[in-house]
Amino acid sequence: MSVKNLIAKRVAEELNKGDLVNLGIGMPTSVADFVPAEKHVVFQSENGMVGLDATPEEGKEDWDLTNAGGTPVTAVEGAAYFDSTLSFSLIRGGHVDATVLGAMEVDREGNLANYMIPKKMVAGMGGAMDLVSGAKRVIIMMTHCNKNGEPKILDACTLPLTALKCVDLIVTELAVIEPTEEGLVLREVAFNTSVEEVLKKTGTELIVPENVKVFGE
Amino acid sequence: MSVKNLIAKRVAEELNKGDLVNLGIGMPTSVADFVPAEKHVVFQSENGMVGLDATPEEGKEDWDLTNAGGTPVTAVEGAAYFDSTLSFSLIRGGHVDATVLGAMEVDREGNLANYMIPKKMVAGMGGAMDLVSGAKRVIIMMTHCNKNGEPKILDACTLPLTALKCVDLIVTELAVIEPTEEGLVLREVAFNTSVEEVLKKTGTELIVPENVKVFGE
Amino acid sequence: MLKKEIIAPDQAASMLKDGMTVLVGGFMVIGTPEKLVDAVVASGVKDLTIVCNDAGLPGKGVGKLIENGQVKKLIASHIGLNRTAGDKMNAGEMEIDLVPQGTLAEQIRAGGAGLGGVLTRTGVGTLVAEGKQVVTIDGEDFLLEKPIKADVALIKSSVSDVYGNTKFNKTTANFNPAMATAAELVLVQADEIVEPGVHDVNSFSVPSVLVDYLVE
Amino acid sequence: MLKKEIIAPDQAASMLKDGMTVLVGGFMVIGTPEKLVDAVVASGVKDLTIVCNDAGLPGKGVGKLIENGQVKKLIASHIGLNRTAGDKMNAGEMEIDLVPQGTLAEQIRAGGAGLGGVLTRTGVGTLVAEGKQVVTIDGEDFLLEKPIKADVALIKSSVSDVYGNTKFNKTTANFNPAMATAAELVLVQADEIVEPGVHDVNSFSVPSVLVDYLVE
Repeated sequence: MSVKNLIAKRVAEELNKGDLVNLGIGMPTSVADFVPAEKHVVFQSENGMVGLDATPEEGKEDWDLTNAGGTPVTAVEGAAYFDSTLSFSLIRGGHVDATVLGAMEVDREGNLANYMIPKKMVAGMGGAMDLVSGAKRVIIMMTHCNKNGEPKILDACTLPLTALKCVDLIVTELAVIEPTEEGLVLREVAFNTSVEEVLKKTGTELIVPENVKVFGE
Repeated sequence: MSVKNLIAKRVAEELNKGDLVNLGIGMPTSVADFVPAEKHVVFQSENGMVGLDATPEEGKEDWDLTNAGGTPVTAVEGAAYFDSTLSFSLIRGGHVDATVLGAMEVDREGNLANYMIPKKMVAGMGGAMDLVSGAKRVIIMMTHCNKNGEPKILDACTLPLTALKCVDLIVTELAVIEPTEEGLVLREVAFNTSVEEVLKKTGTELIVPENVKVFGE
Repeated sequence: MLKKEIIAPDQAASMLKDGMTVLVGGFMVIGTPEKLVDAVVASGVKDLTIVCNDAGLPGKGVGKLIENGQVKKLIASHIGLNRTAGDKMNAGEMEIDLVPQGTLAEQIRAGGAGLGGVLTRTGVGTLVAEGKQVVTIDGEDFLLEKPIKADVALIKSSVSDVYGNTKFNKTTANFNPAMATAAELVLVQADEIVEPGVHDVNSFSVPSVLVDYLVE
Repeated sequence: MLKKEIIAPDQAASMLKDGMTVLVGGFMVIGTPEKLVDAVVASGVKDLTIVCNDAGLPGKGVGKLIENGQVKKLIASHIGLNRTAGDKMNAGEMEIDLVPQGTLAEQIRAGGAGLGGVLTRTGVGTLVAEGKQVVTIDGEDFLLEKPIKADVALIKSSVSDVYGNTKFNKTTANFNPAMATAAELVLVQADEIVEPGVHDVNSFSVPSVLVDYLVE
């Protein structure tokens, strides 16, 4: 299983029956592939719909029916459409049960940096700041370290923040980590690693309870 | 012509082609009868429609189509329906060209009291406070004096205010008076009265320009 | 997507508990879910805080709850068409907060939209401003009106599909769509429940995800 | 009710003047009025402040205005799909205000609804909060974001009736309905113009009174 799928599968387990979920564009989109149909999870797209379904077959695209990346999608039976103000009322108002987003950095206070690297080409925050401020649960899925092998889970974020103390769960290819009042708690480690390796690759202290579970495989 | 119709007819002349207008429940409703069709004035009802038309024939009421008094109305071709938030976006956002409302008192600063008499049974302000704060023009239609013959146009309102400095024009059966920065200006007197009578029945100073016009008949 | 459970009015009413805050749709009882209101009357639940545009009419809408003594506090813009409301207020049997209608709509929307409050010119310099924070923006004063959130919303739908997507006919919408966003539990009394595809998908103004139960 | 005048895109574009603030509907060019944008490009009007969800795509949507050097300032939530926008910003040729998407939608709505501003948690403690008023409500901090109003709104409609009542198909609505409330002049490019009665009257989300011209 690829790193992406390992993470996506574990994130999918966090979603509950009937949840309304917003998946960020990019890696988070793959979470949908691992959610069993019987969970009836409903996916929102912040450009104005609930009930997002798979990518259409080639040649069957409806350009009036797109996701937040401007890409054609399909809709499940019962899907609904609305404008941006209602879409963000759902997001900001706590009607979205969970959002899954990538991250550049997360720190021990649950602060998140995922939208901007100073002096690099800036893309903008899109709906990310509203999502992490408003969704009931913010789940971060990301590789444990960056491309240079440096930890992305830190004492304090160095990049501009997306929001303060917003992260509810971090899922990487190595670990499941939960920000709490007491600090970051190591809940699970991947089947192919160890608590020691996770600690080594994490840039801040982790609280390690007695019963760290294993995920993956 | 009745006092009500005299006032309503004069108010109707204030409305311009294509204006969006909200008429208060009660006496202001009669203004619609004096607006020529070729002016294409559009009437709003704050419960959620534009394009209000006459009362339906008996037996032809549609109880899904009512005015702000909960009374069945009809709709012109092109009428539109919406919820209370959009209805008051139109009102508060300055999209309504004029509102016509009754009043208990108006004063020389253009302050308005039209919703509450302390210690009497209170009805509530309904949409009146939003209308007088948001509409582009606030036209007050009322009898010049109250039932006891006392002036309703005063130095300063004695009743709780609906809004500060909101009145753009006062039309009574005796006069048309415009609140300005300099004070209340007597623009017109009714055909059957005189400047002297208007001054006598007004509880504050009026500025009387040289060319006071005559209205009515 | 899960289809919504369709329940009876008394089952819906049993979800209300003493002391709850309840949003009730409708404007002078047009667009008010009368079956739900009747079931709440029958349930005898008490000490409710009711948020509704108005006090209903005698024997109609929230008027029935007021007359039955189930309302501790009413938040409304107008109570002039139901004399009982004013009588109970004057007798000290019911508290009434009178709120400008546009402010009330916007407070409910703010509650549902996760906003911190509403900044409006409406009410500045009047009794409505008493005890409220004034925020000065570019030299102009605005009242800060707090968001309204509730335990339950009682909504009247003209048509809902089996998933709970809901539409309103003509002037029956009024406070209903905003209220559907601002309560923990949203109960929708539908005139008609249809399969998807019967109505234009763009004509539904409350998406399924805001609705908890359909009531028939 | 007066029917709306139906005008050509170039006639519509001629109403824009140098230095104006212009709202442009659409989300990654879905729901963007391309004919109107093309006419604005052809008109050569300059120094525009453009408010749009994003910077469009290369050669599409507001991307065309940016590439043609007509935009002095862009207010948007995302510019990542049009490299020219970022290049022009870095070269100092165009000012860009990046705004959280939900805040942007709400600022435009507040402009159209006559509210004093938007109170949101979004952006608290981030760069977005710099230089902005913070309002504390019941112990919690909210950013005060100012309303956005504009001279012109360029709207894309799926169907409009001859009076200007306008509906949007599926995800083409996005910023269009809010923008139609927040400009002095509202120009609506309609895919289809129909007589009243063809579509369900409850399916129109922008009432005629907000629309100034239909564009075909």
